[in-house]
Amino acid sequence: MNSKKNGLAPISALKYLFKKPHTVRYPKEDLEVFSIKGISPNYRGFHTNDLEKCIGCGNCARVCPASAIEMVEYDDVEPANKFANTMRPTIDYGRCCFCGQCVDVCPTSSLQMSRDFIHSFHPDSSLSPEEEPESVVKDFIWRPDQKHADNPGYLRPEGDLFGKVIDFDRNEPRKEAPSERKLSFAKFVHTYSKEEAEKEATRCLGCGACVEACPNQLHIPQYIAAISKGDPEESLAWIYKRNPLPLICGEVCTHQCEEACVVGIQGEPLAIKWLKAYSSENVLKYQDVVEEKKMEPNGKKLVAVGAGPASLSFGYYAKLLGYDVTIYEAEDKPGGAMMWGIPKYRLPKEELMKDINAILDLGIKLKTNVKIGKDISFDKLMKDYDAVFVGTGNSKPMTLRIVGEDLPGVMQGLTFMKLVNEEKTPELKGKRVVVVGGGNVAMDVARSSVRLGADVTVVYRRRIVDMPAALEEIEEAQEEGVKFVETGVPLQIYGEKRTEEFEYAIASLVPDPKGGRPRPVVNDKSPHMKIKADYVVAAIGQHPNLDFLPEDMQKKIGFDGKHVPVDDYGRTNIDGLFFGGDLSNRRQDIISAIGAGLRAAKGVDLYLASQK
Amino acid sequence: MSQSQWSELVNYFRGRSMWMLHYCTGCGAIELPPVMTSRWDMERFGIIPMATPRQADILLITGYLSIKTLKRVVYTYDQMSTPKWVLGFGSCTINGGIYWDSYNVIDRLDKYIPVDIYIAGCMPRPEAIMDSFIKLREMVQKGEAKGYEKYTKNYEWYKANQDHVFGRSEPVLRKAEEVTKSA
Amino acid sequence: MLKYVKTLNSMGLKARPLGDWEFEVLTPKERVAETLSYLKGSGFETFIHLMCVDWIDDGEFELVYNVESYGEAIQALVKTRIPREKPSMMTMMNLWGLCQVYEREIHEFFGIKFEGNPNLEQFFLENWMDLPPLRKDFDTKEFSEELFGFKEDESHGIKAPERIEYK
Amino acid sequence: MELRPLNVSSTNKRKRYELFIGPNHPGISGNFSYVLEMEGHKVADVTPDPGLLHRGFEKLMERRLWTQNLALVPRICVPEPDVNEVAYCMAIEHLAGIEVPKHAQYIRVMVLELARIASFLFGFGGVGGTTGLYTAPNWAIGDRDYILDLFEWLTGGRVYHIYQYPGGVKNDIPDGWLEKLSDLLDYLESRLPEYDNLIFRNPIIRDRLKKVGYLSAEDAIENGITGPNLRASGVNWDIRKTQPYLVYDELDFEVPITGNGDSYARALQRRLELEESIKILRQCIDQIPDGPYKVKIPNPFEFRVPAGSYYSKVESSRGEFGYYVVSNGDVKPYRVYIRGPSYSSGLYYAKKAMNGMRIEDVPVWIHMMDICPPDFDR
Repeated sequence: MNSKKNGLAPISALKYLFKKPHTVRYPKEDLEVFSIKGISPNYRGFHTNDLEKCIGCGNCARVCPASAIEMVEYDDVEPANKFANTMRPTIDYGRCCFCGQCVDVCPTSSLQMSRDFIHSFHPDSSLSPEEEPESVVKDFIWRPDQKHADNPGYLRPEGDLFGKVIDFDRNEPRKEAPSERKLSFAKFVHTYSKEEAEKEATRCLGCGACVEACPNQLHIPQYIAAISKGDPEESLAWIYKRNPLPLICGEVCTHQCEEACVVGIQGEPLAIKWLKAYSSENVLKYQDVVEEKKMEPNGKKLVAVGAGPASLSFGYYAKLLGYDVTIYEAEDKPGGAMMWGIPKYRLPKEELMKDINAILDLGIKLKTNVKIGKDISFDKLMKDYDAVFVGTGNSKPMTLRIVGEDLPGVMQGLTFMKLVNEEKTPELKGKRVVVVGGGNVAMDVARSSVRLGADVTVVYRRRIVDMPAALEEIEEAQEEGVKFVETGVPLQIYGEKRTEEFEYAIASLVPDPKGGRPRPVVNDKSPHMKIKADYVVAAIGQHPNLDFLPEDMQKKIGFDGKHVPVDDYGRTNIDGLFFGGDLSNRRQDIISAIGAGLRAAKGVDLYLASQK
Repeated sequence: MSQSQWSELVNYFRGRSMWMLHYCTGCGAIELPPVMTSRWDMERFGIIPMATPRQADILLITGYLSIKTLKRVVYTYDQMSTPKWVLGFGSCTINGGIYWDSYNVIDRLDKYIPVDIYIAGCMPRPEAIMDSFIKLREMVQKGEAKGYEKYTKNYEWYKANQDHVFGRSEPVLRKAEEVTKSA
Repeated sequence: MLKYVKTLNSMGLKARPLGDWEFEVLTPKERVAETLSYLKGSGFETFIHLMCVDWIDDGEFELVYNVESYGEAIQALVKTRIPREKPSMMTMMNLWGLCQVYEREIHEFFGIKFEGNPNLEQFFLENWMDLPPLRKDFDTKEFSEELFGFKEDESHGIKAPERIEYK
Repeated sequence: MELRPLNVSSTNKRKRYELFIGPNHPGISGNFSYVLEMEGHKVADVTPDPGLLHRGFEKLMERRLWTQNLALVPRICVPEPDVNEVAYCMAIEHLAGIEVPKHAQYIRVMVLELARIASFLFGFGGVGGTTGLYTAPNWAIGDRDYILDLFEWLTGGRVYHIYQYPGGVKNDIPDGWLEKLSDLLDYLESRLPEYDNLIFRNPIIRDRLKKVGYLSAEDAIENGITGPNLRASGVNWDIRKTQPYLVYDELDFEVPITGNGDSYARALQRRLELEESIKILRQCIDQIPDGPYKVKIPNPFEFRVPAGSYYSKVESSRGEFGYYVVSNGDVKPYRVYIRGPSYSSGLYYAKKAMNGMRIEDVPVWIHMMDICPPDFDR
């Protein structure tokens, strides 16, 4: 480039006078380079938050690199669903760096950014300088709402799951094909391998929405984080803090936590249950990793009636507190409903015993084949021990109360499952089995019968969506060839010597005015149907059996035939008598029973401390 | 012409020619060249950069202030002749911004010098900057921006805060006795 | 690159490739000068950086010298570990004058003394009296809250000024 | 090296005095200070005084999650923030073994090259600013704003884009963006002759810049000078060519070497490289393949980078920008070291280069070396 000495060169600058000026004469005019007037359509400006969609999970607050977001409790908002809370993000624009990471991580897409960005503040000059910093900071702290929502900027729409930093796709554990698994009682779900488990665990955001949903408030984020670190031992130690039956819960828990999982709002929730199964299966000896400090024995003796999950959990935590615990069990093996009610394809007996033995190894005395009320009177227990815990669960099945119920071939769900687990069922190959009910027991009965070669129909009073059984159980049963009859109300069982035909009516569903599940109503117009049935199994629920308790005691604790009222610590009206498990729980599942046992152990401790 | 009319007239012209000090204290300064030059052209408002503090009216604190810079900013502010105004740019001057936990960046500017206008943003866009200039002009013309009077009236308080940062004579955290040992 | 790795290994040092154009050499503290001058002699003429890692659990500082050969387009990271207690290291200023500023910076941020470096005064910080800030045991959040935090009672013993009323 | 005869004779026993260039000085390129010891109008000694922008990034990054740091890193070099994001992400990707899709790599190259052009234009402004030619900043910085518009459209941020993410970029190119980019490149190309006439053919600028701050190839290598400054001294070294990262090996471009080693060569070097960047961008527009713009990585709270250490580097408009990242397998980095390209020139070589320089040449030298204080202050 040579520089020509050209005296006229400066004059060429005159041509710029006639060009369109490129100055943007703000505020008279605005930028006009994008598809809309003003700044770019995806600009990261002030936040907007759909307060009705927000669930208050706090992920935005945790991901904020400037720690500008604080979750604040508000009373003018409604929780978005039954697991949500009323915390909402409040943003300090004296910290915010407008990076948009909070928007990327928001699991509900409620938090977004707008194109509004102008806000300036002039502190009141009459304020004394001490007060000024506070007043300035306060002016820049807002709760984002829909104020800027009509000017949307940087956002992650609900459909754009890829753009978010959350992984929405669940890694299901490998399962055998339905045609394979219905041939035997072998476990058909393959627990995660290390890679699978770590991959699934890294989907966890660690927000802890699941903790509140869990009936026993396990340390879920902590144990999942430990798995993603590649440390199943640490994970198990976290689980053991509130749950001494990790493998059992890993296989058969009702996983309320997964319903609350925030990843599940737009995608699939984490497989929290299978992750728990992973860490407990990958630790050979629990005692090696669970370094619970056991207190010195304090010489007090406790007794638990029934060796189900509630009593085992009670025994474990009471033992840790230094008590001497004895468990009485009427059957020859511990485990209660877990032993006799759950089929082997869901929970192999060796896995069950692994958990139970780990508890019993602590030095808890187990006396099997002892029926309270028959072999030992309950009064004697009350006298001999410092406190008594009853966790016998529901053992009295509910009956259909229809004609023909006493025919041979009609069975109760739990009785049937006990036969299955003892491998003493009658020959079912080619037989037609009708299962009445829609709970988990009904599914167990149906799927066990399938495995025994029967042709199974499930008759339920309401629709499939109303069934209390876990959704995946229903789906798997359908895959295995179980037929479902919706809104079928049993009417009569026909047969000469044994069951031959089963008659039911198709009911119409009437919505419940109280907002519960719809009620099936049978009237004259309802069509009646008949199907052939060799066996009818009624799995419509159970009631507790407290016959071993003296009558006056039953009355005193307020037992109404279904339920024993207790306080948070399992205490009843009688000093030293504690109840737990299905007897007193709102939810009838294992994890609630474990929780009841844990709380009762604490309650016993408080009670005995107050006795001194 | 009465006294108040006279000061009104003075304020009017003050608001029409505000010279800002050309001092890039932080990263917000990267938005100043576009504002000063042809695209946004703030000379339209009578604002031009000025190299010396003596002739400047506006001190722009463009973002975070490290301890070292704060010292120079305080010198500079003291050198500027009244009336003088301070604009705090972006999150960092309000509550520490993304450097809220940094060991070398102050959190709140108004502990050390009075600020007339704060602008939200990290960093503020040219539009936001000009918006606040217009706001400042209005305030000046109305005679409302009086941060400098506050500074002189409460000089001791501001000075004490400044000395708290500059005049450290012992370690801030306890553990520091090791330092003397190892160094 | 492999030939350098081989030669360095035969010198009794641990060398291995890290990427396509990057290899690391682990040397004891005493042999850093030897390694670096060998590398400089074989074409690694540009000094890219010197940095330090505080391995507090091992009780050691790790110094990383990064040198580059423009001729062969490879980069060598020479790593050495020195004890964390009373840390000191010899200066490499005689190889690259540039080391002077890097060593001064590390002295400031980690408290490592470089023997032979004439100027180890404070560089980036002013009037610093706490632990060197990049050490792992220095808590920057606590420091920030202590020094810059806003406390309700911030009067320094000065009588709170009266509210000033402006019209 | 004595480049201009000085009228001040050495026997003149003038007293030495100190002169502060910066932090509050129009001649300095940011918040940074040189304390010059002057003998008349000749510099006798230089003491750099950095740390005015020290924010303790390396400490702050140890306290934050791997991806949270993406909001911090662009703040390290303000005029060209994207190199930080890319270099940091590349280090993470190497350690974690993440393969970035081709589409995303092309986007990254485009972002880097656009940022380079923006930075060069900013530099042109510096040429004018230090020599009193105020038309240059008015033109160059005004043109740079059009690039910022494109960035704003692509990323949602004008200056801090926070657009890169380990495994790719945060969102795909919006519709119509490439056409707009193509238009912008046409515009910039049409402007280049005007810049030549204004700056590089301007006899005053040439006289002010030529023979100021001569730097030989040996000195440049010895003193760790990188980037355009190194090439202006005649060393053929560009990381994009010699150790290609991203998809630079699939693109056809040349690395101009001016080789005179003075300030004018350094300014011209940038002007020529700008042309190459336009060429690269045009190829990217044509060649960019379809595909996903990122691969999914675990969410920020559970994103763990396997233990190890890696030095990743990117050729920025100022030279080699390097990130030395150490991980111990946790959710936070164990240590991140940032090697800014201005470190060696601004803090060490300045001392040698300015010795004997006349005071009016000091700002010229600073701006032509493109010393950017935030990248060494960190």
